[in-house]
Order: sequence, then structure tokens, then C-alpha cells
Amino acid sequence: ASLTVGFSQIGSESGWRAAETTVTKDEAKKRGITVKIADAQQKQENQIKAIRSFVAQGVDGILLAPVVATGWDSVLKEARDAKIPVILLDRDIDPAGKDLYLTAVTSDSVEEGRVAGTWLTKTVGDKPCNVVELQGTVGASVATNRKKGFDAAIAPHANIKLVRSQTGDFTRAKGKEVMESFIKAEGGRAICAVYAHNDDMMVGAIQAMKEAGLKPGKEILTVSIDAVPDIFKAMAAGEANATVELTPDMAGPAFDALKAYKEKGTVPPKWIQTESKLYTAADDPMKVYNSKKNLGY
Amino acid sequence: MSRNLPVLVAALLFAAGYCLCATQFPAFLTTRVVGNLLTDSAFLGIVAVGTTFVIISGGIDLSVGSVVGFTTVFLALAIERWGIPPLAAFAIVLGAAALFGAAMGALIHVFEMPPFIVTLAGMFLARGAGFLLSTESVPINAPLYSAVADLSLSLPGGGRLTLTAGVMLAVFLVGGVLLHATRFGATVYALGGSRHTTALMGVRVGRNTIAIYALSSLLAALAGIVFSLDTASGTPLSAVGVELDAIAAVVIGGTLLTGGQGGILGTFLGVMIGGLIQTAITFDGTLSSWWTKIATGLLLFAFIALQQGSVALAGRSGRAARPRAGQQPVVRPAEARP
Amino acid sequence: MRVLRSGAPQLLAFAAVLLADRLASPQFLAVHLQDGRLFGSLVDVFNRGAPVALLSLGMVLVVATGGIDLSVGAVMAIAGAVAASLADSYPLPVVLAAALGTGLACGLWNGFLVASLRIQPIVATLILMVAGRGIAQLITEGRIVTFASPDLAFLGGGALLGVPMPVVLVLVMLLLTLALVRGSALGLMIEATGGNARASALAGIDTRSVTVAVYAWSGLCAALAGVVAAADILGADANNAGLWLELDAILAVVVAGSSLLGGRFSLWLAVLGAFIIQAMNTGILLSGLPPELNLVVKAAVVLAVLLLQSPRLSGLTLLLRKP
Amino acid sequence: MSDSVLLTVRGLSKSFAGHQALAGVDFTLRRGEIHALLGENGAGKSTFIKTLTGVVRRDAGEVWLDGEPIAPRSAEAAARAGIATVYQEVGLLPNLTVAQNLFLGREPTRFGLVRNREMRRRAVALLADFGLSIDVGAPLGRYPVAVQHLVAIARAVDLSARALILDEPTASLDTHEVTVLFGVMRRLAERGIGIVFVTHFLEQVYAITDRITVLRNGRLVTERETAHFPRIELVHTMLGHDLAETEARVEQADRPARAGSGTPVLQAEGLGKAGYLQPIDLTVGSGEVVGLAGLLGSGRTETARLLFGAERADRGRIRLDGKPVQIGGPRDALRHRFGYCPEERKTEGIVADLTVRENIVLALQARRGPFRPLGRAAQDKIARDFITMLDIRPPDPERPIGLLSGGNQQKALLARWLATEPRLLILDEPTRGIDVGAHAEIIRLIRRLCDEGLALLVISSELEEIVTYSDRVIVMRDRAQVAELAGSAVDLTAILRAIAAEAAPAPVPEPA
Ligand SMILES: Nc1ncnc2c1ncn2[C@@H]1O[C@H](COP(=O)(O)OP(=O)(O)OP(=O)(O)O)[C@@H](O)[C@H]1O
Ligand SMILES: Nc1ncnc2c1ncn2[C@@H]1O[C@H](COP(=O)(O)OP(=O)(O)OP(=O)(O)O)[C@@H](O)[C@H]1O
Ligand SMILES: [Mg+2]
Ligand SMILES: [Mg+2]
Repeated sequence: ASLTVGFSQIGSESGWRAAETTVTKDEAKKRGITVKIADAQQKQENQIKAIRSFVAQGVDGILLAPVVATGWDSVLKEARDAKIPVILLDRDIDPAGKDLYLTAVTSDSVEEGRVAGTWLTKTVGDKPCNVVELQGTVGASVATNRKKGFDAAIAPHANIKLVRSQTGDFTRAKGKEVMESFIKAEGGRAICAVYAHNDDMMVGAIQAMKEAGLKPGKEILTVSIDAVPDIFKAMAAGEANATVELTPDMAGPAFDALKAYKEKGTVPPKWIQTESKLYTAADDPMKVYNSKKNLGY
Repeated sequence: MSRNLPVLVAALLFAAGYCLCATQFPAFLTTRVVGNLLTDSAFLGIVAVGTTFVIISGGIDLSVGSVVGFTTVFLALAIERWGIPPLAAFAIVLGAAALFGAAMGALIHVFEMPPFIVTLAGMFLARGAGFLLSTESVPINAPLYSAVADLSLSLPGGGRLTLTAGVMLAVFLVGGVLLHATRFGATVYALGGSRHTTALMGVRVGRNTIAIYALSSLLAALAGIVFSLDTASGTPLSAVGVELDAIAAVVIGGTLLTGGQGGILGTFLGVMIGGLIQTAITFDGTLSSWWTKIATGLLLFAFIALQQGSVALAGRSGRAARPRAGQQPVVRPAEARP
Repeated sequence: MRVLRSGAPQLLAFAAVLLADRLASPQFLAVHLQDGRLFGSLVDVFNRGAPVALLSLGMVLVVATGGIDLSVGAVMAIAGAVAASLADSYPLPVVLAAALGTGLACGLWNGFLVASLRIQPIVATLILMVAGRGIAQLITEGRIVTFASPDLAFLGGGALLGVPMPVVLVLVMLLLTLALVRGSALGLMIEATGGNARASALAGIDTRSVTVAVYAWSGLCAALAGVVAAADILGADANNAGLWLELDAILAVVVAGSSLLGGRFSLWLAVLGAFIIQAMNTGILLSGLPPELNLVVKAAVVLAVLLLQSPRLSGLTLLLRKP
Repeated sequence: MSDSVLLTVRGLSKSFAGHQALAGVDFTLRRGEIHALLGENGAGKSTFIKTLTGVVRRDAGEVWLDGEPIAPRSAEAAARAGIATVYQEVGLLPNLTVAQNLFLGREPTRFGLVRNREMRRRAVALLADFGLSIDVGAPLGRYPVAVQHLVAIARAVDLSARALILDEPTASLDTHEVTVLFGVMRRLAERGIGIVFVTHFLEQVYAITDRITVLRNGRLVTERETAHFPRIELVHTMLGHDLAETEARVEQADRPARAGSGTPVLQAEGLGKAGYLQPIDLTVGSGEVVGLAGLLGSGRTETARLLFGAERADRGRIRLDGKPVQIGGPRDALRHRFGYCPEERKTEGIVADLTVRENIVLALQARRGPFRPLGRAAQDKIARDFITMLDIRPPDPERPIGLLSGGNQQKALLARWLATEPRLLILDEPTRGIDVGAHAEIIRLIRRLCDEGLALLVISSELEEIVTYSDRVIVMRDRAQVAELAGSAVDLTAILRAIAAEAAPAPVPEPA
């Protein structure tokens, strides 16, 4: 019999998130799985409601892209009591609940930050470098982790200094606005690199730099995370330097694990980690762009 | 009669909507869905009771969502990091929230500042304070929390009446008594009729305004406690935008945003209608993010339009008593500013 | 002179916030010409404040009738989505007409709900606030729709005589609204409707049309703000464009001294209110304080600005008001 | 006993933004006396009261109650000190029930819960004293202003410990209600309570008060015993004109009625609405004044609202100059050059935040439509002309109308409609709250307008006044037309007889 799977998605706050939803639907179709998607509009309480109603509907499995890391114990217990396996997508939850879910298909966002930081340290070498940072939404775990990883990577290098850090709310418009203020506050030429917690903010920041008469990608290095199509366009134009991929295909592995578990009883490993791949101008950005542009970003 | 009409209509609409859903999704007839509806609405319901007081008094409180957020973070840190026993932490946060609300009420009264803006500043402040405490979500592992999480009353048919749902029902009950059967409640309505006149009638406007906003914040903190019990964690980003949900619930329940009219029962129905819309959309499960929003908006519109329509119809046929139909539903004397 | 005097507290607040900005960032007031465009933090204040200023031009009229429009942020997103999707295949006038027309339609819908169905404004517009962002996402399918049209981009990044286009648009809209509202008797009718709707209707004012008109205008202003926001980032971000800006617009209107109960309003003060808010936001960004503090600082500034205007503390402003 | 001083005020002063509303007023209220506080519109009576009770902060002056200095800072504090007040603007809440209004802040409770049944019982008992038997569980806003006013008075009376202040309590009451109120006041006075009574009805002053204090331009003019204060001298003192001029003015207003001449302007045939007003027939000719008489709740206001389209009629029709017209709403009425000055000044008349000028031009502008604005110069001229013509005080067109005294607001509203140069003007209680001088002025104005061919329909609870200026009088009862009197048949007794026919005992008018 075909499986029915409930997917509690966070919302649609970015292009990446939209791509994840699209890919999930495609992957489900490929495997003949019926997927019910509940959009939580960024609210944990909505996700909890969604999971409860999935349980009430008696689905075969639940995918959860948790908006925050904590607070899932009681609702996941309800799912466990109803014998419905839960798979986490894209973000992990607090360790206390390890036995409450089947597996987690996620990237490691601290690792993403670290990859970005490492790229920067390698690229600048020993030269002094003032970095400005565009953070994600204050309080979002991804933002905290990407900062953590990046900070850890640059910490041993005294020549790299984080001079300004402000939130750009993961959006283009705020990314641009914040970058404008960085340029004015620090003086454009004094900035050596920009690190953005996602590509959207970086696209905005690149515009701000251009409007201020600076040359992003050349005078100012850029590194960001997500690998959405538009950043590859910028890379191809020489306006961006590096991005770390966060794949939108989390559901594929999740469906496979669920199928194997349901049909053969195979218990998957607790963590299925996706790759945090670094892309630079050397990776034929236009080709990547073309491969990604129809994924629903 | 005619005052309770909007509530009656809301109740009928809710019943009709529920039946409609049941024909579509048979699971709606299980106690499980009923139990979930109550549990899921719990913390919004508690907030909405406070909002009802504020709105009937002619004010508005935009800070409640942030207060919920602050409460959850505070509790998590207090219990996990600072080693304060949970019950003591509850008491502290309730007290602090009441003071916070009282301060907003005092600003509104003493400086004659519009509630919308004072509480907007309160919203920024409480949310910001939450961020300052912690930008990360913090799990709570206190034994009380795990004990409470399992407390529930089993309903026949697999459903559960959880403690949180119980708390909400109790808050509605107490709120109803407070609003409809005490002097304080009468004063709330009076303030909504006209602050100026209420003052001329010799009622202490300032004291009551402060009490109303303190109550609203207090209930928001209680909702925060319930939220934290439910999720056993605290995050500064929790309950964003809840103030609007609460206001919508209150207004759908027939309370006038201009103040002076409405009631607790209506708010309960408003909360339930909101929950019903969401449950129905989740059960359907085929909607994309955007269609979810559009459908929510459309259903909201359908409920309100039907309600408005039937109230108007009933009002027209039943106008033996003689309200002078004016431009606006309430008679609000334009008051001379003192 | 009379006009300036009535805005004394707002001007004072603006000056105070600018001063604070100057303290936070020494080069704040430095302005120079770069690529035929004024460049500097002060310019940013006006440039970034433009969308909220446009919103507040519509919002102030809605508030004057005793209403409120929560949907402006969502309308921005819709109009931006429409503009961005059409930008590369149609000439600018068509794109603008489509985007502004959409906004106007949204406004008419709100006006219909409020004036004809008698739904309370906050809920009536809440419907479009929720559904509208969905509609915008439906148009863009949740992604950021980018465009290359230089014409549309000019509205966001271009400049006229060195003044950034968004600021020019604000000025144009301010003058247009002033002409429309103060040049006719509409302003009086709006204030009368907001002050006492029953009395106004009995005096023969078509309060229903007045109500519909202000929401329509608000929709139009929001649409223009949406176009500017899209032109600014060369794309329509349906998920985030205008998010929570309705609160900023309402804040601007209140800072401008309008009562949310309706009645008296001032268009130029509403615009000034928007710039006060932006000056505060820009100041926070320039200050280099950690972002966790943003909201706390904002709360403090908002309270300070409002206290400055409180009738109970108006001794200072009374002094200024005296001729 | 009745000579012992209860309340003493010395040098009470108050100015509003440079305008001296009260200048060092002295006042003495004795136990058990009813003390009239008189003066023209804007003389400062209401301000005096509000300053006394602390609603408005006083600039200077002292107040003693029973020899104790008091300085209440709010109405609440004044009430606790023993001064109960009914303010001029109906001081109650339309959204609460009658009973809740009566007992707000002092509801009977048990274990903290309000005892609703007990509260209603007491409310019914309390209102019975005022001859009101209404559903005390219904929202107050459902009742006409008169009832609301009576409830406000009942509340204050019930509260009153030592002193009771009534600011124009009788403005909206008819003769019967006034009689009842006076009975209550006398009883209270006998109990030793001092009562301050503000009114513009001189008959009432002579009927009930013991002593008179007159204010003019915020200053104390005189204080005298009523018995030794002849009427004409009183008017003279209030107005400050010389005596001859005063007499001329008052006399002119008393000129006997003259037969209407004009052709019918408005004809209503079987106009009515189910559950609202029985069908009525009514004709008003050009240059004619038709009076609508009746008790409270007799349906006069309803008639006016149907004619003006403020309420949709569901039967009958209206002819204008013999041609049938559709009146779908006030805007249609305005287009046909109807004017309607409603009785509820605060809620249906003024727009408090707007200036006097803006309030005056509002209807005219509405008729012209939004895109033919009156120029500022034209507005100024209209405003100034009417301010002068109706003697609106202060004569500042740029003052928000909400800051004007009640009577002056009424005049500005009249100006609003006169500015539209109407063919038919409906005035609902036009002289309510208007001082003697202005009263005569308005009656003269009504006459002059008629001479110019205007058709007038006037509703008033003052029957003498109706008799004075009406060419015909239509008498209403129980929301139906019961009689029509014309020409020489228009007199007080005839009206009273029509009102009282097969109804409860005839209300006795106060002896003049
Ligand atoms: N809040 C205020 N601000 C400014 N001026 C005021 C205010 N209240 C009253 N005034 C002015 O003070 C004067 C006295 O007004 P007041 O209401 O005391 O008159 P009144 O004697 O009660 O008149 P009426 O018989 O018409 O009620 C008026 O000129 C009025 O315009
Ligand atoms: N003394 C009273 N007791 C009870 N109800 C009353 C009384 N007076 C008025 N009412 C209510 O008021 C209603 C009509 O009042 P309304 O003001 O419309 O009549 P009106 O003829 O215009 O009188 P007026 O112009 O004197 O106010 C009545 O149907 C009744 O319900
Ligand atoms: Mg007065
Ligand atoms: Mg009447």
C-alpha cells in the first residue's frame, strides 16, 4: 500500500524554503508517497498543532522541519504513543528527545559556518582583514549556529577581525540596508570581506556595495550560505566569491529511510547528514545556476 | 437578546463549520480532534481573555505575544541556569509581567498616550528583553515539567483533555465571572463607553486602567507558562504575532474594537473558530504555503461576513425596540476633551 | 509658519533623533555627490524611509476616518510581485499601471468591507493582511522573482538631480495627496467623518464613499511603496516585502500626532513621522550595538518621542507654539 | 437651619489658553436652599461647576464645604467629599444598562460578586421617584436623551450627601418630567441638602429657586433672593444690555402668531415606518411655521428623521412643490434643500474636534460635493457672518467647537443649516440650552426666515414657545398624529387637551 506522510513545514520565508517544499513534493511523487503538507507560518505552536492533527488522521509517518530546537517532547511522545515514526528535516532538535524520532536528515549549520570561515581564512592568508557579518534573524538557531561555526573558524587567525555584525533578517532588503550602513560606518574601503548567513542577504549586500561604487567580489570578498541560484549568477558576474550549499533535498533520504523502516523494519542511523559543499567561482557557476533554477527557489 | 446576538451567531457558525468539516473528514467526530482543538487553542485562549478585557475597556494590547515569548525564555533560564524552583519562577514571572502591564497602563493613563503605541513599545521591549536573556532556545528538564506533560484526562474515544486545556477553560471561567459579575468588570465596560464620562461619574479611571493592562500582561505570562509547560522549553521567538490572532478571536466573538461591548463567551467561540479553520486546513493538507494563507483569509472573511449578515438581518426583523440606527453600531457621544 | 508651529514636537523629535545618530556615528551628517547621486547616511534615512513614508500617506487618511489598515504590508508584497513579474516583458507605464491598479483594487476591497459590510477596520484589513501575502506568494510561487528592466530599477536606485528616486516619489505623492485632499473638500470630509460619523452623515456627507476612498488611496500608496521596494532589490520578495511595515506606518501616523480615534490629520507630519522612525532604525544600525539590543533601543526611543508629545508634558511645546 | 452656610467659594478663577472663563467668582450655598446659577451662554456656569468639583484644575480660589477647606482633584474626590453633580453633557454611559449606570462604582455586592437582582430592584425603586418605569436592564443608549438625563439626575440624587449640582438638567425634559424633578428637588432641600440649579428657563427659576447668582463673562454680577429679583431686571442683569433694549428684544419675540400664507412646499402623505412611526400626513407651506408638539417619546423626532431620510420610510410618500420626490437619505434631502438640526447635539450634531468655521460650512460643503470646495475666504465670511448674526461666543471661528459652551454649540449648528439656504428647515429642540437673549434671537430669526419664504417644521418641548411662533401645530401621541390645530385654534390649552385626550392625567405646566 502506498504511504501517507504528513510534513510539517516551517513556512515559506525564503526561496530556499520554497525549494525544499517543491523538492519534497517531487521526491514523494517519485516514490508514490502521498504527502500532506502543513505550513506553520513560522510558528512552533502551529507545527505542534499540525503534528497533533497528523496523529489524529493516522498518517504513516511524519516529517518535521522544526522551527526551533526545543519544545517537541510532549507532541513527539503523542506521535510515538500512536506508533507513528517522525523524521526531522533540515534542522535538529534538542538531544533530550533523541528517542522520540526515527532519524534526522539535516545539515550541520555550525559546520556550514565553519566551511565559510575556513574558506575566508585560506583566501586572505596572513593579510589583515576586517570582516562584516550579516546575521540571520535574531534568535533563529540557524543564525546562532552559522555564527558559531564562522567565529570558531576565524578565531585562530588574529589578522581576521569581525568589525561589525548586525541582523539582516535573512532578507534581501534588510541585507542591503544593513550593508549600506556598514559601508558608511566603516568606510567602504576598510571592509575586506562580507559574511552573510544566507545568500539572499548577500545579494542585497552586493547591490549596496555596487551602489556605493565598490566592487564586490574583487575589492570586497563575499562568502555566504545556502547556494541559491541567484548567488551563482552573481558569481558568474564576478560579484560574489563563495557560497556553502545547503541542499533542499532533505526529503529524499527521509522517504527512503521511512520506506525501509516501514517495509523491512530497518532502523536508520540517528543522523543522516547532508553535505555542506563549498562552491566558488571555480565551479562553473552558470552550470550550477542552470541546474538549480527550476527547483523552485 | 440583541446584545448576545453576535455571540449566538458565532456559536451557530462554529457548529455549522464543524459539521461541514465532519462530513469532509470523519476524524472530526472523534474526541481526539475535540481534545486537540482545546489543547491547541489553550495558550491563545488564555491570552485572548486578557485581550478581551483590554478591548472592552476601549484599549488594545499589542505586547502580549512578546510577553509570552519573554516568559518562556525567562522560565527556561531561571529553572535551568539559575536554579530557581519552577513554582517560584512562575510566581516571579507572573509578578514581573503584572508590573510590566501596570507600567503600560500607567503610561496610558498619566500621559494620555494612545494604548496602541504604548503597547507597541511594550511589544518591542518585551521581545528585546527576551533576546537579551538568550537568543537560543533553551530546553527545560525540571521534573515538574515532565510530570505535568503527562497529566491529562482521558476522554472516551482516544481523546485527551490536557492540563493546558483545563487551565484555559478555568481562565475563561474566572475571566467570565470577573468581567460579567464584579465591580471591576462593570468598570471595564464603563471605560470602553467613555473614559471621560466614567471619570465624571466618580470612578477611579487610572487605577482601573492600570489593573486592566496588568491583568492582560499577567494572563500573557500565564499563557507563557502554559506554553513552556507544553513545550518544555523557552525561546525568545515564540508567540510572534499572537496579539493579532488574539484580537481577531476577540472581534470575531462579537466584541467591538471601539470598546464597551462584548463578552468572554464570544472570545471563546472566536478562538475556537480560528482553531477550526486551522485544523480544517491541516486535515486537507494539500495546500501550499500561499494557499494556506489565502484560505485562512477567505475562511475568516466567510465567517465574519456571515456573522455580520445574520446579525444585520436579525437586527432588522427584530427592531421592535427602538435603537436609533445610526452610522455606527455603538452610541458613542463625541466627548469634549477636558 | 503656522504649519511649522503645529509640527514643533515632531520637528523637535526628528532633530533629537538625528542628533543621537550623529553621536553614534561621527560621519552621519556627511553628504557628498557620487555617480550623480547624493550619498551619505542622512540620505539613507530618507531613501530607506521612503516606503514607510508612502505607506503613512495612505495610512494617515485611513486613521483620520477612525479606521486602520493592517493590509498595507501585504499589498506592498502583491504590487511588488506584479511589478517584478511584468517588468521584463512590458514597458514601465504598463507595469506601473498594473501594480498600482492591483493596489487600488486591494484598497477598494478593504473599503467595501469596512463601509458596506460594516466590518471593523482592524479585522477587515486583517483578512487581506493574511490572504494578501498568500496572493503575493502565489504570484511568485514563493521565490524571489528578479527582473532586469532598468526602467523599473531606476525607481529604486536612480536619482533625479541627485535626489534618490524613492525620495522623489515620496515628495510627488505628498504633493499629489495634499492637492487632492487639501485642495478639495475631501480633507474636511475625512476629518468630519472620523470626528463624528453620525453627525457627518446627517450633515449630508457621503461617509461611505469617503471611507472607501481613503482605503483605496491607502492601497494605492502601499502599491507604490511595494514597487519602490521591489525596484530597490531588483526583485520581488513576496515572503518578506513589507513584512510588519504596517506597524511602522501606524507608528509614523501616531508620531505625527494623529489620534487613532479619527479626526484631525496632517500629511506632511505623517511623512516626517516615517522619517523619524527610519532615522531611529538607521541610527541603531550605525551604532554598532549588538542586534539583540535593537528592539530594546527602539522601544526606548518610541517612548521618548511619544512622551515628548504627550499633552501632559506639553509645557515645552506650548512655549514653542506661542507666537 | 436653612440659613446656615453649606458651601463657600471665594475667588474661583480659571483661564483656558489665555481666555479668562472665570474671574474670581464668589458663591455661597446654604443648607436646604435651591440656588439658581444663571448667565448667558458661555458666561462660565459649567466651568464654574467643573472647577468647583475638580474636573477642571482651578487657577486660584478656595472652597469650603461645611467649614472645611476642600480641593477635590477629580469628580470622584468631589463625590466622596459630598458633592454630587450632573454635568451638562449627559454624564452617563450609553453602552451600560440603566441599572449599571445608576450604580456604577457602588454596585451592591456579595463575596465580591455584583448582586444583579438587588441592583435592578433598587434601580426600579429609585426611578419610580422620577415617574420612570423603564426596563432597567436595557442599555441606556436605547432611551432618548430626556430619559438619559433623568437617569443621570437620579444617580446624582441617590449619591448626594450634602450638596447637589445640576447643570441644565431640564433642558431636555418636558413639563411633566420637570414637575416630577421639582418635586424631588423640594424633598431633598427639605432634608437640608443644598442644590445648585443651572437653567435657561426663567419660569423654572421663579418656580423653584430661593436665591439667584448671576454670572457674566466669567464674573460674579450679583446674588439675590429670588423673591426680590423681578424678572425683567434679572434678564437685564444677565444680558448686561440697557433695560429698554432688553425689553424690546424680549417683546419682539412674543409677537402673536400670524397666518401662514405660502403655497405648500412639503407634503407628506401617509409617511411611516413599521414599528417606528404610524403613518402621518403633514404639509408645510413656504413662509409657514409648523410646530410639532407632544410628550417625550410621542414620535416627533421620528417624524423629523423620516422626513429627512435619516431613517428610511417604508410607506407613504413625500411631495415637494407637488411633485413626488424620493428621499433615500440625508444627501437626497440636502439636494432638495432640506435642513435638519437634530436634537442630540453631541452625538448627531457637532464634530467636536473641528473648528466652529468648519462645523458651520459642513452641510453647505457636503451639498457642493468634495470637488467644489469653498474657498477659505468664502468660509471665513460665512463663519463670521453667522457668528455675528447669532452672537456666537467667543467669536473665534478657529476654535474647536467642542470647547464652546453648550448653547453656543447649538447656535453654530443652526448656522450650519442656515448657511445652506434651505427651503425647508426641520429644527428639533432648537432652543434647548440657549439663554434668554439668544432664545429671543432665534425666535426672531425663525420669523425672519419665514418672511423670506422658508418653510419651517419645529419640534419643541416648550409649548409656550411653539404657540408663540407656529402658524399650525401638529400634536403627536404614541408615535402617531392625533390632532392638527391651525390659525386661532393654536393655543396652549388646545394643545394640552389634544395631548391629554384619552391619555393619562394631563401634565400640569409650571406656573409662570
Ligand atoms: N476646555 C476648554 N477649553 C477652552 N475654552 C473653554 C473650555 N471649556 C470652556 N471654555 C470656554 O469657557 C467659556 C465658559 O464656558 P461654559 O461652558 O462654562 O459656559 P456656560 O455658562 O455653561 O454656557 P451654556 O449656558 O451655553 O452652557 C466659554 O467661552 C467656553 O468657550
Ligand atoms: N418617560 C418615559 N418612560 C419610558 N420610556 C420613555 C419615556 N420617554 C420616552 N421613552 C422612550 O422613548 C421613545 C421615543 O422617544 P423620542 O425621543 O424618539 O420621541 P420624541 O417624540 O422625539 O420625544 P422628544 O423629542 O421629546 O425626545 C419611546 O418610544 C419610549 O420607548
Ligand atoms: Mg454650560
Ligand atoms: Mg425627540
